[in-house]
Amino acid sequence: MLDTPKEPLVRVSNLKMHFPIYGGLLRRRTGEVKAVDGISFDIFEGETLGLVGESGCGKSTVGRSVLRLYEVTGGSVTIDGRDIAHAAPEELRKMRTQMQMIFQDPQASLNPRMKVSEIIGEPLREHHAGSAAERRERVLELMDQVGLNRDFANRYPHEFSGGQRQRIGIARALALNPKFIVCDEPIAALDVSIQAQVVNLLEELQERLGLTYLFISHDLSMVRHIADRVAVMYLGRIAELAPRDDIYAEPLHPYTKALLSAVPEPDPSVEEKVERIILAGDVPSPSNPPKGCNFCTRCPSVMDICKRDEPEFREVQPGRFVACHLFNQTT
Amino acid sequence: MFTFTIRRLILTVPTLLFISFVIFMIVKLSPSDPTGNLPLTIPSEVREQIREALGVNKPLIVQYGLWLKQFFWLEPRIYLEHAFGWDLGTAGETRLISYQTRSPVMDLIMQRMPQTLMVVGTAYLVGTLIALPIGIISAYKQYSVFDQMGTLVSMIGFSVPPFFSGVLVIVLFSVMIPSDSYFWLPSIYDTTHEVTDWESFKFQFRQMIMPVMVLALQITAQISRFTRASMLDNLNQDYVRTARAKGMKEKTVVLVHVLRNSMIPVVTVIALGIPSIFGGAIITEQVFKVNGLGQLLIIAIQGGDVPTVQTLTFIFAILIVLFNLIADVLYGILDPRIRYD
Amino acid sequence: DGHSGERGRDGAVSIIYWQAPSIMNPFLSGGTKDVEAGSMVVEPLARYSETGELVPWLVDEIPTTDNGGVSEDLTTITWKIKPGIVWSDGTPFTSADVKFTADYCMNPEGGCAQITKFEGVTNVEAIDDLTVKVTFDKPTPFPYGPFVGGESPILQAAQFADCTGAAASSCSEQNFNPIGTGPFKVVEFKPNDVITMEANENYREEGKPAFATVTFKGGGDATAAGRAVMETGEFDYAWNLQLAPDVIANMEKGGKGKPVAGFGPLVERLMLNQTNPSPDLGPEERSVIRPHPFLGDPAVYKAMSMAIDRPLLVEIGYGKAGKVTCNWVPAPDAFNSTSMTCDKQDIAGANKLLEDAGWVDSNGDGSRDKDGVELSLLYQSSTNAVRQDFQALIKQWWSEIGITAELRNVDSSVFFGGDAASPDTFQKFYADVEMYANTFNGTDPQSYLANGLCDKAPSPATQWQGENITRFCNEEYDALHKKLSNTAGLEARAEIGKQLNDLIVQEGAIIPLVHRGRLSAHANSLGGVKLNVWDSELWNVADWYRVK
Amino acid sequence: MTDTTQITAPPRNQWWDVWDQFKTHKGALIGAVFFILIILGVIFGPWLWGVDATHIDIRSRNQGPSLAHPMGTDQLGRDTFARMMAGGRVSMAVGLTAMALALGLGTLVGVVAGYFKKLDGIMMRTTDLFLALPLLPLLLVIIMLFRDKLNSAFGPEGGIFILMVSAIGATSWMQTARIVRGDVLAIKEREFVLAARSIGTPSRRMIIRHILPNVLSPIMVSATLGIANAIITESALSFLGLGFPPDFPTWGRLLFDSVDYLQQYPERVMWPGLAISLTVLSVNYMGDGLRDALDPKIRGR
Amino acid sequence: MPDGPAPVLQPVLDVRGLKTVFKTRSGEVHAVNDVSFDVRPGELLGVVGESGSGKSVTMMSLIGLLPSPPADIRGGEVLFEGNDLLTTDAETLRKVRGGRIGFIFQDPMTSLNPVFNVGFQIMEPLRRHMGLSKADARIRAAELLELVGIPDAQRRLKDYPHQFSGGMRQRVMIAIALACDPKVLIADEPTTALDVTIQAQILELVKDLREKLGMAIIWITHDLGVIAGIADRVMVMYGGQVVEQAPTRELFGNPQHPYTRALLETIPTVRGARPDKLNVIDGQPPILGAAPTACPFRDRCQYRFARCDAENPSRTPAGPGHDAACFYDFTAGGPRVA
Ligand SMILES: Nc1ncnc2c1ncn2[C@@H]1O[C@H](COP(=O)(O)OP(=O)(O)OP(=O)(O)O)[C@@H](O)[C@H]1O
Ligand SMILES: Nc1ncnc2c1ncn2[C@@H]1O[C@H](COP(=O)(O)OP(=O)(O)OP(=O)(O)O)[C@@H](O)[C@H]1O
Ligand SMILES: [Mg+2]
Ligand SMILES: [Mg+2]
Ligand code: NI
Repeated sequence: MLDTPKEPLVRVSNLKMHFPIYGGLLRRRTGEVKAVDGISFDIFEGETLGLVGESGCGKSTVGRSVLRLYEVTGGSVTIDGRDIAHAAPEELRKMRTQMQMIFQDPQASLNPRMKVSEIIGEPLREHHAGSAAERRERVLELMDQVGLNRDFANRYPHEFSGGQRQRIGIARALALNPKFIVCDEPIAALDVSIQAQVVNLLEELQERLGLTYLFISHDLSMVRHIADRVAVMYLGRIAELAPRDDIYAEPLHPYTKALLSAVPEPDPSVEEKVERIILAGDVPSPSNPPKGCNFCTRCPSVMDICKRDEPEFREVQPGRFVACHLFNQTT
Repeated sequence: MFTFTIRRLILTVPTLLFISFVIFMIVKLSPSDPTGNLPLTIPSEVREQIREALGVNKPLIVQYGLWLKQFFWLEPRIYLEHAFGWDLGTAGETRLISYQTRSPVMDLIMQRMPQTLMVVGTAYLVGTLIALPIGIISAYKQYSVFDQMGTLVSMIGFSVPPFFSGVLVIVLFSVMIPSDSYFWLPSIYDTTHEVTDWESFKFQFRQMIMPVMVLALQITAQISRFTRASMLDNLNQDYVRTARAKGMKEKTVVLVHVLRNSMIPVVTVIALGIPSIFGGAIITEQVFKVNGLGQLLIIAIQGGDVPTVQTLTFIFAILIVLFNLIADVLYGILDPRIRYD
Repeated sequence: DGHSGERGRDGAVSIIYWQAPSIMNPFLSGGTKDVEAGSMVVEPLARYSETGELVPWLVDEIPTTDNGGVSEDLTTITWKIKPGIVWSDGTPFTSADVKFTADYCMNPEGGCAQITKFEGVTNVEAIDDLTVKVTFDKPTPFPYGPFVGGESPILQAAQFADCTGAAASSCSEQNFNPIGTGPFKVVEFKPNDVITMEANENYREEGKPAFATVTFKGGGDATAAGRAVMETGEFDYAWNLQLAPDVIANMEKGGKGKPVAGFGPLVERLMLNQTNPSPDLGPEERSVIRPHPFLGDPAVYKAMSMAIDRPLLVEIGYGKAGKVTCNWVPAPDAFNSTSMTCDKQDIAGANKLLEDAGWVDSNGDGSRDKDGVELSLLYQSSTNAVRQDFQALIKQWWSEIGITAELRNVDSSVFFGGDAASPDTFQKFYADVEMYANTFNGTDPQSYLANGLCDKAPSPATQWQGENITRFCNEEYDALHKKLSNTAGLEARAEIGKQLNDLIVQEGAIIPLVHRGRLSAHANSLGGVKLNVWDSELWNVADWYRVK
Repeated sequence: MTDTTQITAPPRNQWWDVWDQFKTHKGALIGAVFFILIILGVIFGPWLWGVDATHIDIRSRNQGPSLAHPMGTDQLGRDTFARMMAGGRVSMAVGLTAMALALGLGTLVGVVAGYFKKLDGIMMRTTDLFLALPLLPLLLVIIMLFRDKLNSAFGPEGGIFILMVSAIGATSWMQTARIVRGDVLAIKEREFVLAARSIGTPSRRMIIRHILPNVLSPIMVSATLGIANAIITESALSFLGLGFPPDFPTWGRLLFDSVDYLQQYPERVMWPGLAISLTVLSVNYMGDGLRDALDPKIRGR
Repeated sequence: MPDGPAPVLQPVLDVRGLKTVFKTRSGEVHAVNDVSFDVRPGELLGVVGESGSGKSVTMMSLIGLLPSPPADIRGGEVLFEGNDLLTTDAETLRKVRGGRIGFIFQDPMTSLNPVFNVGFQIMEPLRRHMGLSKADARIRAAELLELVGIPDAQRRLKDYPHQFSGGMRQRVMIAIALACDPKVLIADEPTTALDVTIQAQILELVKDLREKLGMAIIWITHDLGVIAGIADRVMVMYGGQVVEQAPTRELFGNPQHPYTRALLETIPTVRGARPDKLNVIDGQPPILGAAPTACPFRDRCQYRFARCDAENPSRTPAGPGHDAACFYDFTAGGPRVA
């Protein structure tokens, strides 16, 4: 899929999302959770960008900000040439047909009191796409597309298994023929044996419909499977962004290295040989990030400069971006 | 925690001012009249004169302002003078005077406080003490016979109005039982009784039994239900399994691990219930002639005694706000997870 | 058996009033409960006995024209105080105290509730230490208003000196604990709750009172009070048990005490509006414009009265504490007219009366009509269980004679509250018929009978003040009343009084229903109780004793 | 990639599941049966029984239970059975309407406060304010205040009914508001709401379609408690002399009136006492059952 | 860990024919069906299986932690130190729990009591089972915290659970489980809720501790990667049954049950080759409504044949220390001949 056209469909630059914290005598704003603190990336049409990182590093926040489910603090997001971050409400509502989201928890993301057909049909109804009969037809079509038996249309979400529920979520996302879908950990809540079904379905749909994905996950092995390029986040920033094969073969950022090495290998013979980089300590709080480089508190190759200056996020090799002082010299 | 408390305290001031205004307007607008209960033999000109003398006819805002001043500025100073023997220059000023008794409202309230605290407070205590074990056992043995009975009794307790249960026990224990019997109980509470020795203590105990139990029945009903629910919530928590996995005795598991957690909401509910006991016991006070704050309020309402109604209601409001705050602070203290700052 | 002996020999007595006294100074309250509680401590110069006669109390004799106490022109009365009376604090009781009391109540800023007692008084003069002369502005054939009866006792000048005028209300110490000449003095007064009293060691009569202490409990309800005396025996005396007769009867079975009844002039009656209360009229006209569309027709009001079964009303509502009456003024006996009877219900007669007068149900809607006027009326009363029972019964009887009634009841504090802004007061009388009870103080009905005078009718011009609630207006009546106010001598006065009474009833302004008595109860062991409805019930508490 | 597994249950309304679950709760079922019987009794009873509750038959007063008067008669000879049914109509109507009012208000405030962050502060302060008002005293004052105005507008019965219902309703919505707000806050964070938002659903539809159906169970539970509460409050007000007028039967009034006759005619106290207790009990048990039935976690089990 | 020829030791814990049923409103749930296994001292037994396969229920049945009702243990025996834990009295069982057998639960966020400080919670079993004084228990608790790698242990004893991060809480749980030097440690998905980097820290810790303390460990997980890293022996569960059991290497190298095989094939890795398409296991896990009369995996099995529908396969040896419950013989490439 390297032959994708070089025109990015999604362009995120210096996106910031800070959640205020209130405190003190008068409930003044006393600080903020810098959930996303200045990140930039592009996603090209038809490609899948994987976004990985530890829990709480801000992945979901990125995904939601990109679709403007949050009012962003700063930066801009353009999708298909239109500015999402600053669009007026009605305009935004129209643009929503272009971009959709698949959620982490298939149970939680479906309204337990609505029938499957209602759930999938909701976006259609919301955007007045066709008559009731046409909508119904489209819903059934979508159900076929994601591999759900048409007979299930009148059931409620709780009558389904996790994998099936996730398919309902996918069908809903597809309903309006979007170009761009944010998948926020669509497989994290699923059992191993079902994860693969969903990932395969996503890939198949991408091929068929030419979709563009932002695929958020903490499961590095799944991301490796599905993504074309991978961005690694740490504490609200992108540590490293590179094409998939590069990053898995030769991670540059110390955090990426540690992360990859920590993934256990389901094969004892390989597992034995894996050299683990065990990070010490816990992730700092995003409301009070360390000075300088975010990662300096846990970094095995920390230098003095890391505790002072924030490293710049820049291209160190063609297509490979890293934010680390170790790569200051290399250009 | 400290700043939280301070902040909440500061926030209560405008709330209370607003409440006082609302109460004032409601009370003031009510059509009852301080001369309404006088005999018909008193002609209307005389009534008008009495009203004039009471200051009923002044403009509302003037009356409210005066009330504010008397309540917030004069009365506190008078109490300080009493307590410390200072002279704060209150001598010449008119205090908040009740229409009916022509005496300072605050003195009336102070006079009633002991009765109310004694009976209603004891009832609350007794009710809580009965409720907790019932709640705990019902939850631990959910759906057991004990639980079912507990549920039934507490629901009946909740649904039987005290004007009925009160009279019922009076008929049973004061009327049907001859008054020289050991089990006879007085039907009318003697508010002048003072406990000085064992005999007088026994009398006090006997005269408190019925009002206290009638009130406690209601309190027990509510608190035991709440305790049960809270215990049930906690009994299914993972940490209970952990405690069992550590090999702790059942007693420890329930009475240390579960109880402590369950008590957090219960304690706050108990704290929140305290202000309501002052006003909520009106009916029981009425039935047993425990002339406490509730009876004072009722008489004042019936007699169109605006200053008393206004002041009492406002004091209830202060109590509610205060105990709300206490409940919140208590929550913060009991539950280490809650940090208000 | 305890009639005599030393003071305080019988220990404690306990009294329960289900309405709690809120003040001990009758001048500031006027509520019966307060007056009666006060009467144990402060006393008037003369009282009414249980038979309604005047008896000297702090004086040696009742001043009359015969003994020269009342001047020939009926404008002054001179009281001679019994020598040697002292206040409970030991200081002598003098005419200065009496004069002070008059000044105290007549001070316009004091809001005195008993000011009517001093009506017409121009001057009170202390002639000497033991003589007081009261001067009226006009001849007053019945000059026993001031200083007579429980409502008008004497306050101690020394104690209340600083409490006159606007300061009256702020003297709570004095108002709660007045110094008096009565048999008891206050130890502790808890307003609206309980009064503890002890025997006055300076009381003028040797060996009285028999009781050393009194507990005067207030609060609760009549049922509980009655029960406490008659069933549980916790209290010795319970006041005013307004309870259903069968409840009282059942309590009496408790065997601990017995009810006693006494009859004053209190009458439960129907007031018939003489003006038109139609809501179609404006507020300035409603209940002002005469006449009423149909209540002026003798056939109608006579039939309404005939349809009522008064004995049944008595039985259901008051039992021992009620009697059938056809009179507005049924007591004292001398004033009780015997010219009318009404103790038989006569539905057939009533129907016939209406029929003959041309009232027929021409449109079949259940109510008789004539010339397009329907006999349908609004019947209001204050909210009270017995009154609502009466309303229901009377409504049913009236329906049997083709008069439909719509019932309405108004909370008593509003109904009797006199708020000029409320449409629901009994004075405004925005209804055709209303029911309540009224009475008068003392034994002379002159001012009570004035409630039928034309110029006493409430109207917008008088801010709806005035006691002629029915707006009855009859020249003959006004003239007769004028004559009364210039006539002295009981017999002559009684004759005129009866004429006035008959006139107002026969002209259809009032339908009397029940002559209501006061029912109180005392323990079997309490002796000396003489229920007095003309004065404070506790008037002779000094004579009470414990039956051994 | 087709799912071959068949879930054989036929498609059905979710209320059937609620009902299924509800059925298994014995207490709730008995409660519901009683409640429905009581409701049917007070609605159709007077109609079937045919004796007017206000009809005075003075000759047969103070009678014990008999065939003609299954519950005896009162001091005016009115049929207690008829009065119980008439009173039940009022009590039930007060209970249901006051509950509906409290529920409506509480839900509205709760949903608005929970959903619109901007309004949360002011809404919740208002709620706190109401919570801080001493209710019983105020209720008494309010009733004194408005009773006669409404009486004149709607007639004595209609006026006091409106007053009762609105006074009880207006002073008991706060708990519901708090609970609902809490739940709305939680539901707002649930992903399906985010999902709806990502589709572009506007707030109004969001509330109606997604939020409200999901806060149904706390609302239903508040509802059952509300009925009981209103019935009890009405009887307490009757006792304090501020409820319906004495000639207007309600259970609270009947109970209060008969307390004086406790010794002579104990059955007179029993009927209304039993009716109130039974209603409250059945409603409470129903509430228990409903809570279980509406909770998908329990229902799923 | 190398799983070379282990010295044949007596098992410390021997489970035979365990059967657990839940009675629910909608009928019975046969969560554990005839499960047998054992662990030897110093051995780490990995247990894998998809969600709902009965892993947790099995372990909790062992030491009587399932609330009854709804749980009902229908049969089997659990031999530990000469006692059958299923039939022994409550007091003995309590002594075993926490004292001789330690337990770590799945969710570190809720398994600690939020209102007691961590010190109290660690000291509780110490005082109860080892009879230590308060002061001694405190010293020991601090040691334990240090052992599980929490710095500044002495001070942190006073902290409450919410003041710890998820990883640290899990370490506290481990400290509690280890408090009384148990002979057997049962860890129920202790790292599932954690991040890979933290998971790596904890795995490292457990390896260390096992060497130091020499206890038997039962490690439940659904992550085959974790198993590969630490287990000596693996037991695979499916539908409330043990379907395969083998030394780790043997299992990964030579899986003998179609479920194990499918599982191994579905898992992508971060290292090595990247397949174009992931393999999937179609279908749904079985509904455990009744005692099984046929192979629970048959609906999803590509090797299914007639016998699978008629009979529930029992575990048959498939190599040294290796057994599998399947009628299909993968070495032979056809149905096993009885
Ligand atoms: N609405 C919010 N208000 C305040 N803080 C928030 C909010 N949403 C997220 N955060 C904080 O922002 C940070 C990033 O959260 P986010 O949900 O984006 O993480 P994540 O990488 O998706 O984690 P996970 O893998 O657990 O889903 C966290 O510290 C979280 O606590
Ligand atoms: N209290 C209970 N009542 C009824 N069924 C239960 C109960 N607890 C567990 N089960 C059922 O028992 C079966 C086994 O559950 P168990 O928790 O052991 O699975 P697990 O293998 O630990 O899964 P996971 O990986 O999700 O933890 C499941 O089907 C579950 O639904
Ligand atoms: Mg996330
Ligand atoms: Mg598990
Ligand atoms: Ni995972």
